[in-house]
Amino acid sequence: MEKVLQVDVTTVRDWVGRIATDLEANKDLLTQLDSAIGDADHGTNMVRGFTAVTAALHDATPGTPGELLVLVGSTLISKVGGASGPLYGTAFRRAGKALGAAPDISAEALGTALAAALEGVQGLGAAAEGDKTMVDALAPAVRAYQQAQAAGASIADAADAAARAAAVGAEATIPLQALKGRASYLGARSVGHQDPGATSTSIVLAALAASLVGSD
Amino acid sequence: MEKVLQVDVTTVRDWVGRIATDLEANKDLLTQLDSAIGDADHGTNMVRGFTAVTAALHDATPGTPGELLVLVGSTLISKVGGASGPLYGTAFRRAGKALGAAPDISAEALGTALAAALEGVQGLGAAAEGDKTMVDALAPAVRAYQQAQAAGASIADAADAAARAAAVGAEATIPLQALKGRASYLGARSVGHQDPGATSTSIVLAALAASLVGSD
Amino acid sequence: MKKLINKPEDVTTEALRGVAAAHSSLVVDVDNKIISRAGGARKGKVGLVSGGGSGHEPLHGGFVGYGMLDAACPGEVFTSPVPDQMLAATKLVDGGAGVLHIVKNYTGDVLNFQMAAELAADDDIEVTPVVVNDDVAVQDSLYTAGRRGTGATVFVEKIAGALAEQDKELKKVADVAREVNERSRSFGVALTACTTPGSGQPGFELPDDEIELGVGIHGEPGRERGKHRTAAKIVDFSLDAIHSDMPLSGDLAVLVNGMGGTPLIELYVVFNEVNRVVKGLGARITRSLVGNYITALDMTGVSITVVRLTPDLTKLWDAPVETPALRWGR
Amino acid sequence: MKKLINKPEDVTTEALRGVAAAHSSLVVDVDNKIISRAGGARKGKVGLVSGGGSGHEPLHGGFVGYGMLDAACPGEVFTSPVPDQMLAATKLVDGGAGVLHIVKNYTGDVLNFQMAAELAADDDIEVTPVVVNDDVAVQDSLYTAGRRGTGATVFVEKIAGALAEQDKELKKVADVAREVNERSRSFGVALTACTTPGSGQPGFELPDDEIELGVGIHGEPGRERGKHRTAAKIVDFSLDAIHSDMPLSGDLAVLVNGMGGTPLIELYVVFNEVNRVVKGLGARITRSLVGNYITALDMTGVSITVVRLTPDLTKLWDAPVETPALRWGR
Ligand SMILES: Nc1ncnc2c1ncn2[C@@H]1O[C@H](COP(=O)(O)OP(=O)(O)O)[C@@H](O)[C@H]1O
Ligand SMILES: Nc1ncnc2c1ncn2[C@@H]1O[C@H](COP(=O)(O)OP(=O)(O)O)[C@@H](O)[C@H]1O
Ligand SMILES: [Mg+2]
Ligand SMILES: [Mg+2]
Ligand SMILES: [Mg+2]
Ligand SMILES: [Mg+2]
Repeated sequence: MEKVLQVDVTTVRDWVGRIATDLEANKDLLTQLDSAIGDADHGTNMVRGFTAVTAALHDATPGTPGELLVLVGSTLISKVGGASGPLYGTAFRRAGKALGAAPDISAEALGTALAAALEGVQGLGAAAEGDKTMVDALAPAVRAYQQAQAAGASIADAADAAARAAAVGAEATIPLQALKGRASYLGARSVGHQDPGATSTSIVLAALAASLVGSD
Repeated sequence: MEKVLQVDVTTVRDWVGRIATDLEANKDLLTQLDSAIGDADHGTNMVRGFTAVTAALHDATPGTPGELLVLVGSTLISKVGGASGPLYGTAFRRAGKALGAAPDISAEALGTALAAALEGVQGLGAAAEGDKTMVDALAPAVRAYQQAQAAGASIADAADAAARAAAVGAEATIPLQALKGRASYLGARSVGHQDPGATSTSIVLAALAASLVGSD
Repeated sequence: MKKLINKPEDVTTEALRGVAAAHSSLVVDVDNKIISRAGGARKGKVGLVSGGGSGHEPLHGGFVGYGMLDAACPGEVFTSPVPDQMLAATKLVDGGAGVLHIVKNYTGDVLNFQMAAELAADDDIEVTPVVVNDDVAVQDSLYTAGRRGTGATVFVEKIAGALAEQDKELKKVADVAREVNERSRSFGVALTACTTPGSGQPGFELPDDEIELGVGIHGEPGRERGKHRTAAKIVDFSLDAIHSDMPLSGDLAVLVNGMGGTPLIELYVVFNEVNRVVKGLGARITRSLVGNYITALDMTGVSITVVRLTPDLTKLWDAPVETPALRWGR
Repeated sequence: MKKLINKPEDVTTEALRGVAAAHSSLVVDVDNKIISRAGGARKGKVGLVSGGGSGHEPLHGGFVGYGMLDAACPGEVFTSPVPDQMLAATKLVDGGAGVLHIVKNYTGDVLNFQMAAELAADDDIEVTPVVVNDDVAVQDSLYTAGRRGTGATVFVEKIAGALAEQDKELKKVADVAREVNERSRSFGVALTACTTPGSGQPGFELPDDEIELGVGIHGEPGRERGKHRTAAKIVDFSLDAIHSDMPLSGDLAVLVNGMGGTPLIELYVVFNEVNRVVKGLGARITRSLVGNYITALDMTGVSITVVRLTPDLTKLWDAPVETPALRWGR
């Protein structure tokens, strides 16, 4: 018999912890990707951000998933800088705000939160899909999540679909020419490289799926 | 029957022309030697100097060997700079002055001129033999010349002896520790490298011997 | 990678401590990473705040002082600072007449300054941002993040700073800042890539006989790679890019800027070539800077910035300035 | 070798043309290679002439102007200038009160300046040479050419220049120059060697994990090679060499000087460490310079110069100066 887990503030804490670990493990990869078409700091930026997040979560004990994600977002805004700081910060803040004060996250609420994150990123950065940014991982992830969820999948399965779509989306940035962010300066020379921000987004969503394994 | 040549202003012109050609051919070697224990400019310095000398001799027609060598020396002082400029310049000027206004150079006069050159270099630079400088080529060359000449050798053979002694002296600088000039900053690390200035002195004296072949 | 540092993650903090120790005219808040003038805000004077990633020194901290910036916010190396820093700096320099944010056009700088401005508005501080985007190497179109801000920043900060010193209102100070930006163009060339302390690797690999034309100041590769060539040809190429975007005429200010690893003697060789081209176009250089003003760590290369002066801009440029990196008249 | 030049043999001449085009406060005699102040000699003022090989920019040409040098004679790259230049410069700046030759202690500079002084004496110009020899990396003994002149040159030129501006007689100006030299010590460290345009090769090969301690400013290797280490340890080593030669106490002026290829942010990290050590010794830094002042082309590395100040020297240091590379008070 499969044990169905509740998605609450502990799950979200676990997710954020996994993000921190996975980003640390992929720091050099992200920096290398950013070296090819950017300024070689995306790995450092993300790790600095989630190190600060870990410290903030050590000191604070947010009572709800929403509150926790707002704290994550605010911390990223305060500590990361660069393009990814405000964008990821806004994404987490918006997701957190969308979850409101509820103690648990339903499959539907998670879908709404992910959509809110995407809307936050696009509202701030004005990137469309295909511009070779984190949106190219986040947008298909949101779509895949919502499709799976509409088709009755569990929150775990929907999150898994989102993670897979994000990975596919990140890889699909390789042939694209960047139209936003630092990589756009390269024009046609940005083609042939995977976008660092899309890659970190894929890592964030893979961590989500891993934290939700077994949840209904 | 061997033809005995007179050593006059044409011979000295030939000598200076040979120096220019040989330094040009050895420019990179001299710079490499100076790179190891100095500042990598000795080849450039010497070539700049003798290019200027060639130009000066194109415009002027000194009537005597002495006048010609004084012109060479003054040109070197005006155009070379560095340590080697004043030292070589003084050497040639002193040699020229020692030759006075005579139209020809006797074997004895050449010995006196070489000795005057050495005295000029040591008066200015205060280097003793063994200090790993051009003196280590010039001093044994002067001695070898005078010994040969005292033993009744032709001017050609005495110059050849001087050139050989200079070459030996230059090579013998390899195991020495430099006590003068830029190489002295290296202390014990100057050991194991041939002195660039001693090397160019050996080139200058080889050119002299080549110009005097067949002279009595 | 060999650098004169302790740990890569401590570079910016320790450098700030060095700035604090070296310049008694500056106050350095090491924790919040704010460099400001000793003496604080002057009532009635518009405050000037700039900031951006570290690694471009003397930009921006070296331009804090009388007649130029009131505060600078250095981020991590090549990473724009965060809104908290900018907000704190904005509060610090506000003398009641509002604050000008001088923002180089990079997504990160723009977004973070935008957030800071929103937060400042909550505190009832009037903030006007001016975005500097002078780098003609980048096509300014819908298909890019727009032109980068580079060498013109020095002129914008100096000239707007001079006007602010006269207690002119925020709108006028912002207008002159925009005017300088509009009259400025830059183009950069790299001979070698730079290495950030964090990555330890050069940003790109450049063969021994190639150069990057249209390079940025963050080790971003340029718009095209080409064979290495003479200083004369590099200047021809660069000024051609500038002149075809903004025809050069009249009195010009020219900055020949070293990228950090370029010997000054080479910058003067380049300046000589710029002067040749400018004269050939019938224009003339009436103000100049030659040296390292906006760098990319240890990159070797040069950027050329040209400003079409007006008599008023020249006067503001000549006004007294007293900062670590630019000083005259006091 | 990639450099921003045209032909190696034209570098110094073209750079001089660049200097002429960039600085209207200077007069450049390109043929004779003399940089002097616009306006010429002032009657009754001691003239200050310095010079040395090129490749150390801004030294010396960047220090010509009010309150500092009257003229500079740049030689070829890393090659001391020739007596003709020095003589012409000496005549140019003589205002009847004699001329001070500021000579860095290198065989070439010393011999050429000596010849120039003899020629000037023939023209009835009183010349006093002052030899700068502050580099503690070299043993000052019978067994070397003596200590090299490095960073102290900047202080000697500035302070003697300030006194000369007060129309003090030649002996007093020479005395203060010697006093500054005697109270100054320097030590340099290279992370990489430099490449002259003429040779196209680095002066020495330095493995990726090694540094040269006690390096000179001409690409001469240092007194020992060691493993690369933190900025803190490099500063400890350097200041130890300085302090054991001249105990540091009281008020100090400190120059943290980039060798040409070192990012400014790293120089500030170094300055922070120097400040730490100086404080630990109970002394304090009251005047400072951080940047590229006496370089070795594209070498990466740093030299540290310490001057034990007196109230009089501090006053002269603070006096107005207006040169391309050092400017305050006007
Ligand atoms: N306008 C934008 N909208 C969405 N994402 C963007 C935008 N600009 C940049 N990004 C993302 O940010 C990533 C780079 O982040 P990072 O390297 O941390 O910042 P910076 O570019 O300032 O150095 C890019 O790979 C891209 O995915
Ligand atoms: N005091 C001295 N006496 C004699 N020769 C010297 C002295 N100092 C240096 N030299 C010679 O000069 C040579 C270097 O010349 P060069 O490289 O042209 O000048 P610099 O050392 O100024 O760069 C040395 O190899 C040495 O032979
Ligand atoms: Mg980046
Ligand atoms: Mg040499
Ligand atoms: Mg960045
Ligand atoms: Mg030399």
